[in-house]
Amino acid sequence: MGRGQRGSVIEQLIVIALLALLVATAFTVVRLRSLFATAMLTGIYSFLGASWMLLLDAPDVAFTEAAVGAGISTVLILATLSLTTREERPTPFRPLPLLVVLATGAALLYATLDMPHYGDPGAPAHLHVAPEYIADAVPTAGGEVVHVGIENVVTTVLASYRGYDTLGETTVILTAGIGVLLLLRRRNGRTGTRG
Amino acid sequence: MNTILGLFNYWIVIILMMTGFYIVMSRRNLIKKVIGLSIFQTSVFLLYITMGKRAGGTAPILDHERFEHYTNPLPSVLILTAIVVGVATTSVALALIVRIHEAYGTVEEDEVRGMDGAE
Amino acid sequence: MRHQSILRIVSKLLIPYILLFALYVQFHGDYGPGGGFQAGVIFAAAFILYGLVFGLEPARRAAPPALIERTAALGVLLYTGVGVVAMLRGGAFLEYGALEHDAVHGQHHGILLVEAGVGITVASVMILIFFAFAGRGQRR
Amino acid sequence: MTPDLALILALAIPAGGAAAVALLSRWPNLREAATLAAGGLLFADVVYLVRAWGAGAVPDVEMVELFPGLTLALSPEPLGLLFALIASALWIVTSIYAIGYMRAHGETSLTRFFACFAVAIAATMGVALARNLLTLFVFYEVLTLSTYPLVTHHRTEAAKRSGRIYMGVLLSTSIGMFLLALIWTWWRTGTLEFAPGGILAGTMEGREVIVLLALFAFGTGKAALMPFHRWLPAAMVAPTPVSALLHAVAVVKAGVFTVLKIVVYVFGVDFLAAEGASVWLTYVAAFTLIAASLVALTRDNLKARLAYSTISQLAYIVLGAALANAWGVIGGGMHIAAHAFGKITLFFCAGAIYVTLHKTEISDMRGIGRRMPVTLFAFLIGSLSIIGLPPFGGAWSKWFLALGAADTGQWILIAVLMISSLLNIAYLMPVVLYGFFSAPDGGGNDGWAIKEAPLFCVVPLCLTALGCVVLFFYADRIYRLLAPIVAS
Amino acid sequence: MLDQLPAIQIVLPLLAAPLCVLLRRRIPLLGFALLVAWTNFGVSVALLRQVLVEGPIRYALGGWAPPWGIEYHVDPLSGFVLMFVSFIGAVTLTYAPRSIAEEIPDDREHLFIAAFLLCLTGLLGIVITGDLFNVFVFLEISALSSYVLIAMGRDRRALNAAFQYLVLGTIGATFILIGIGLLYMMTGTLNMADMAVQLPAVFGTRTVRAALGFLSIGLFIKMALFPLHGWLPNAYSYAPSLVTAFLAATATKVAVYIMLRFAFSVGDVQMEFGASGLGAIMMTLSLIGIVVASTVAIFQSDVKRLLAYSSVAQIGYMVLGISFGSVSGLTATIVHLFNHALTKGGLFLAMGCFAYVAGGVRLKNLEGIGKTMPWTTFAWVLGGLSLVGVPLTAGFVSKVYLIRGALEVGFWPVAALILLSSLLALVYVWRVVEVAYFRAPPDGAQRREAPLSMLLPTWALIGATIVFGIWTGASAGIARRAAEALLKVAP
Repeated sequence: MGRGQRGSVIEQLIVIALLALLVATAFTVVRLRSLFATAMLTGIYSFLGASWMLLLDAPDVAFTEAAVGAGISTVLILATLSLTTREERPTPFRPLPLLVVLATGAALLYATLDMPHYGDPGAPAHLHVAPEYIADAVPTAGGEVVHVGIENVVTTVLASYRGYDTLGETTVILTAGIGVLLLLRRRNGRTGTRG
Repeated sequence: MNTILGLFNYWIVIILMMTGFYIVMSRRNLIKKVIGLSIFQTSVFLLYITMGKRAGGTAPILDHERFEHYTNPLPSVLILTAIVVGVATTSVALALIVRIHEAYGTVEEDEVRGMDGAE
Repeated sequence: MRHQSILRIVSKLLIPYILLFALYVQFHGDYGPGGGFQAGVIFAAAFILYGLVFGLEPARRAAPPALIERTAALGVLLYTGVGVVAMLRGGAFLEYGALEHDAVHGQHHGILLVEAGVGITVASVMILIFFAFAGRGQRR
Repeated sequence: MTPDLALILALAIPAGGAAAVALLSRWPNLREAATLAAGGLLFADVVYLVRAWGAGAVPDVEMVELFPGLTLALSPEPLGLLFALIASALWIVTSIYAIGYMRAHGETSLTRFFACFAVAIAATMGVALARNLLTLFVFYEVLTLSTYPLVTHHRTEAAKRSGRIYMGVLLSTSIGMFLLALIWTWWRTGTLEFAPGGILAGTMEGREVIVLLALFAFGTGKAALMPFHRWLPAAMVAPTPVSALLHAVAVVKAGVFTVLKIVVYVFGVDFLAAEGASVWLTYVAAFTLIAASLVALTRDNLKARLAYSTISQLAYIVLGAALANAWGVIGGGMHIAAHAFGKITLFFCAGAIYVTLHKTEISDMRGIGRRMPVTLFAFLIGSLSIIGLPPFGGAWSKWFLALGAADTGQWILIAVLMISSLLNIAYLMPVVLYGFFSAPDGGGNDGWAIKEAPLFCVVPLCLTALGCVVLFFYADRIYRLLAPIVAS
Repeated sequence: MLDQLPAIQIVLPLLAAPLCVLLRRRIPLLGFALLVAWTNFGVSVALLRQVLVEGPIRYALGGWAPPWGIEYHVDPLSGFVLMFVSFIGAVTLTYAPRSIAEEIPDDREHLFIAAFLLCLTGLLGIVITGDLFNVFVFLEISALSSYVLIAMGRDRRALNAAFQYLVLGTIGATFILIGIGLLYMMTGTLNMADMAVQLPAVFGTRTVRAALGFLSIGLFIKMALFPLHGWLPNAYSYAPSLVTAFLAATATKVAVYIMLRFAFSVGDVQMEFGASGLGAIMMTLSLIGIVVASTVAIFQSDVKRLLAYSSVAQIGYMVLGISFGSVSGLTATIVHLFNHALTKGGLFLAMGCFAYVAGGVRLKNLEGIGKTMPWTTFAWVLGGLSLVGVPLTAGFVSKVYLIRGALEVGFWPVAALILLSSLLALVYVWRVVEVAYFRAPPDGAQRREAPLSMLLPTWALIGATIVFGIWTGASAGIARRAAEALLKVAP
């Protein structure tokens, strides 16, 4: 991995450390029964993930993941805990879930076997659509090429080339807001639940 | 060897994904399920970001004097959207859990089932 | 949240800077990492902090839910609105180039507005969700 | 009036009748008048159609295309015209009878009754005049659905149970087998249009033909071939007019009529004969014929006995079809007419006896002949016609069927026909004999006083009894009508 | 104007939803929502017409050429689905006012309507888009809103049902996300049309196979194909009536639509159904599902639940049609999408009327309902007959095509099973009919129909099932064209 001129040994060591930590955190979450601790660990997990994303040249995502995963979600989970319970009851081990998960994992491993290698510059993903984004030379439907001239390509793609996706994303957020209000808002006492 | 180096990261990511998936599938505590979901999704995000990395590339913030190769911006964009979707789902899920706790007094799936069965 | 005067003072000092930082992130998106979504989250974080430290009621007074609910909607409306305006000016939906004579300028302003829309909605929704959860806790 | 219009009216009149009945529900007399009017108009219309056809006109109406190349379309042919004629004629009589019966009997919710009745008739017309198999199937199903409310008219537990059997058998056979066979035919031949000489010849052979025929024969549950006959006795919970018209004429005849049509216009008589694919069916029919008669013997309830008699008589017609030769088909066609008149008379009588003396069991009917001579005399005529003695309609049809059987050289079938006629005597005559020649139980003067059913009931049953005789003398007309279909 | 139709189709409800949040007062709110919904239906009809007359439409969003930008792609199939989804949306919304007033706290009606419109937007967005990732985004819009809508049911079990659906649904969505990611990895594009070009080169690869696997499983969950239907019965049973009606008629159908898209527009049928054996799997699952679900339905005492299981069975029919991979099979699937949407929508709306008047939808609530609510009950019976597949109902049309498809590929037993299952349907429909007509209504129950604003929409859908059982040129005709377009065979 990182077989490029910039991939220094230190960076590789850091990455390995990060991955190890990620795995460790995930496994701990499986085992822990204190939901409070789990919530914290989830935050940490997101944070570690974010740091790795930073190393993978995705600062925007890293930034967001940190803000959302480590920030918002954690706060929300804690809020929920304060409204419900802090302890998870022990669940007896049942084989079926494990089997399903192993099967899925096997399928994914199988999938990796024909993948372009990590960082491979010859991967289709780097050759087909992305180059025009990076060259800031994307043709319009009319055919002429427009140079938007914004340094952060991610912003351009996000807001313009795939702006429609982002509109969808914003709508999802609004949906979530409406949903939470529908579920949790309390006024004139009617919460619409009935046993 | 080359293969192993080339796919090592993916395998780690797969392990992470499956851990999250396992939590969702196996745990009976609703909050724990949600936590599992968010770990599952976060790991999928990692999968995307990993596939976006281009060896010898840099973050896609154009500066053609200094860099010639950039990492693929598209996965980042997709994942930015996906993260938002993720947090949206989580918040709705948690809101549901709060309501379930109010209605049943528990957030353990089995107990909830039991009460419904009793009705 | 009781007898923690240091916390109160610190956050009093902190919150304005967080808001400022949020605005920075909002408009810095063109040059470096950042953009509407991150900005919105940070902006919301400031309010959430305020709520956590000074209690729900003051926070509610600072950001009345009824208003926030509307701004959340307004964000999406702004985003869609930009797209519709582009349509009215003869372009495709969300074709910012059609917003002005010069396609590139159109793009820049379009992106600016759209990011603003995202920021507004995200911030408002985050605050709303926080209020909803906290409010649920308060009356039990 | 053009023949095409007449064709549409054949469906529109009863359908309109149903609508009128529904609208006039507040004014019973007007409502019943509407039914009668519809009946009269329909009969006139069908007669016009028959004449037009005789004059060489071949009306043809396409309603709507359901599937590529498959339209709902009407176009008459002899068999269908005959069936339509019988059904429409008997509808008038039955309506008169029904008015008398239902009122004398203080039945409720008559609007639903008469409306559904009219719809059922409309469906029957659709079956009779269908131009292709799809149309026939569609109206066949409509007939099933529209008769369900009539069968379960009383809304009792018994009605519910019988309704289940009725619906269950008829729908599951038609959807489970008929539909499959239909789609299969469509897929094989690319069409479902009835054609003289059939459409299947050359598209399949050997076992496939047999299987397809089996699907059609058993899929036509209304033909009441054993083991799919249970619905018919079950349907006897219905008020007698229903049993009379629908379960002696419209519905059951729609079944056997379908079988005849399929044999003649889908398989083609010659094709079937050549493939020898219908031999097994003759045996099934023969078995049903005997078995049903034997069961009839054991039934003391008059309507039940008549029901089983119907099953065995239907088997005659299926047999005729299965013989796959001209005589068989003509015999079958004629038997549709003969049995219709005979059996409806018997049901009318049963109903008349029920409304006046409230007797349902044959063993209770000692001496009723003294009290209801007219009714019982009609019953005698009907029975003789069913048994197949001259000078009654039944004689001819059985004669032709015998000819057909002889034609195939299967003497056993002739034997079967003979035996079954004897059985007919055995299960029909007792009623008459008890009625006339044994003293009514309970005695007493009132036991001897003449007490016929209301006029509305008596007149119809006399008419139909008369019909049995008329059929004997005008059989040649029917013969000439039917001859062309097997001329090829 | 006309060339903007595709965008208008989505933008209209998308704008309306936030506006509903702003405009809180009941009357204007409902009026506005209704106006939007019906206009939207009008747009979809115009769009469909345009497609049928002038051929497929492609609309580049943001003016960026695909594959760099996102594009709408409207062909006969998507046009058809758009049309009936927006139709159902409009009808159910017309039905809404009374049943909302009954079931939703009035300080949240505006939010409820907004969520409803968002759900509609999501479904339409899925159908119209020509971009894989965009499918995921709008899938989540519709999913998220439907979780909430379901949770608004009166019974507390609605909450649990919604949560179960959320967990399963999110797993499904994540699987789809993985699938899309793997495909992107191998082709470098997200545009469906472009991917159809790129895919053959890498089709044999294990990565692509796995991708198909993940997509399929994700979609199976979303469309509630047996045995991944676990979420559906509870969700349908406890959701508010009109939500059930709307989702039952649209959500799963749209999932089937995506399946069609992925299998035929993006992928290559022969390769997928041949190499990966996907066809065989789908056929087996759907057949088992049809029989099992129909059987389970027979033993339900809650009629909403009964219908829910019948939905699982009906999904089986659609998937079965896909698995034939022939024109007849696809025609059956596509026309059944439409026919079943009408039928189930109508049936569930009728259930809503029952619930509104009789206060419940268990069999004991429906005793003698045929006398007290003759019109609603009759509508229900007609719908039931359409489920069974009786001639002159829409259900018959789909069934005939399906059986024909089965015979064409020589699958005898399959044809037999389909017919057997329609007999099972007859049984569970008849159970209700008998309760409705042969039991005596509870004492003191006098004749009382549901309000007209609920009865008319119900009849609109049930009437439609009859109309399209007779006038099949419109439904089956278009379906056939769509099928031929998917299989790229000349009509």
